[in-house]
Amino acid sequence: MIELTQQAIDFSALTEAVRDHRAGAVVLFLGTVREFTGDIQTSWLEYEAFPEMAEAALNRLEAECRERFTVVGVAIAHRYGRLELGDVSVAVAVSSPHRAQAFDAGRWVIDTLKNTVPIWKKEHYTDGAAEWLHPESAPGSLSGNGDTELES
Amino acid sequence: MIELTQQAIDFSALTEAVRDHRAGAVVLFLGTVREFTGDIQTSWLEYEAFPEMAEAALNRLEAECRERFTVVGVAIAHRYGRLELGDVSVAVAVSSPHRAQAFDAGRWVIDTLKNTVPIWKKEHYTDGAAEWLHPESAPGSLSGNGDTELES
Amino acid sequence: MKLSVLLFAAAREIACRDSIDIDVPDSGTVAQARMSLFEAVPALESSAATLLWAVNNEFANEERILRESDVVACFPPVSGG
Amino acid sequence: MKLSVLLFAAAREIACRDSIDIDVPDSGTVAQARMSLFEAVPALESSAATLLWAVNNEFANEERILRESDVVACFPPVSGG
Repeated sequence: MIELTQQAIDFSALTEAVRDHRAGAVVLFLGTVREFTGDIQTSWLEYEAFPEMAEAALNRLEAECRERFTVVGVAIAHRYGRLELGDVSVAVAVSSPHRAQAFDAGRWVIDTLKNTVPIWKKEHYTDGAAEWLHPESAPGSLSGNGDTELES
Repeated sequence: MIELTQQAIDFSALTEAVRDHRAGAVVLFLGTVREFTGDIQTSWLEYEAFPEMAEAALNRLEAECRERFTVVGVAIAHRYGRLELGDVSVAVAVSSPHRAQAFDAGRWVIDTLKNTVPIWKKEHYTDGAAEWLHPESAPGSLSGNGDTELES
Repeated sequence: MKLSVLLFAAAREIACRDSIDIDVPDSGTVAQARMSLFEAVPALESSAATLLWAVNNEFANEERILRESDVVACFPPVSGG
Repeated sequence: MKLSVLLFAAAREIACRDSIDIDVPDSGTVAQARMSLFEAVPALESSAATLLWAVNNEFANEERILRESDVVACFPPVSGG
């Protein structure tokens, strides 16, 4: 199950969606808007999406997760638009018979999502400045001076 | 925050309890009652606790997690008594500025909990048999023939 | 043939528009679309090394041959999550 | 001195009770409490190698010296989670 939305993500419903009598373990990951990165204070975030391709990429991600790991349920939700401090930007829920696979699958999904799903994050700082963040694995993108420490 | 309870675990409240503007990542782990282990069908589970020591052990676990990992919030809940298929037996929620620490801390807490908190699980099978499960790291305990595959 | 290229994030902001029409030879490649894009928006050329391309919702490399019905997009490295 | 030993899980079921009173010499150790326990409940002796001991809510080894006010417990390896 995948969801690309401009509304708040209901992580409880996402978790319930993967619970199953065949599973002994559920792992939920939430990415949330962090206020401070070192001394830099974020005021709010803007996520831009290429919706059609992002939905296709999220569906591919779910399918590949099911191929790579022994999972029962997989649910991925990503929000876009304006997000405030503390808001959930992304949620990944997986269930598996055993916990090692649940942790490994959850981590693989969020790591791969950050490299493959066409969504971009723009930080708006309290000093009025704004910048598109650099992704973790591709230093030197179009603007700003982010580095891997900026990522959650 | 730790909780040892005979009631259903409210994993949404546990997750909310660790969300924080200083955190960019939240990881929630749920252990749930699985129906099948190979061909063996579980009917229900009974968790027995040594409550005073279990609460002390859970508090130590939270404190040690805070020492070992860069975490903002840590919440651990364990249920005991009779549990039905699909019920949540244990929930661990951690938040951290970065996701690698959140995943590592969550996994460390559940792994360590299973080895150090005085709680015992008795499986009741659909054929009427019942047995105390062996822990993962101490083969050869008092009864039954469980092995590591029985664990989630 | 005429193609419309969708632009996102910093690429969209630099070009001041969310899509741009370009000319590409029939059976032209992504590499040729890129040259046409940079002619139309020279400010994007300094980011050439990091810009990514997608055709019909999948990432595409420079050799990918384009058709008039393709949905083509150009954007910086993704940074969601 | 008299000590009460709390029993849990399979140890409790084998002994058919959730605590048992035993005699231990003054300043006796967990090892001596264990001998007294096995005298009182011989059926537990076959599990001696895996039984764990706790004193005042912490795991204790065989050399741990016991006091009359200690809360002593004996149980199989834990299996929660």
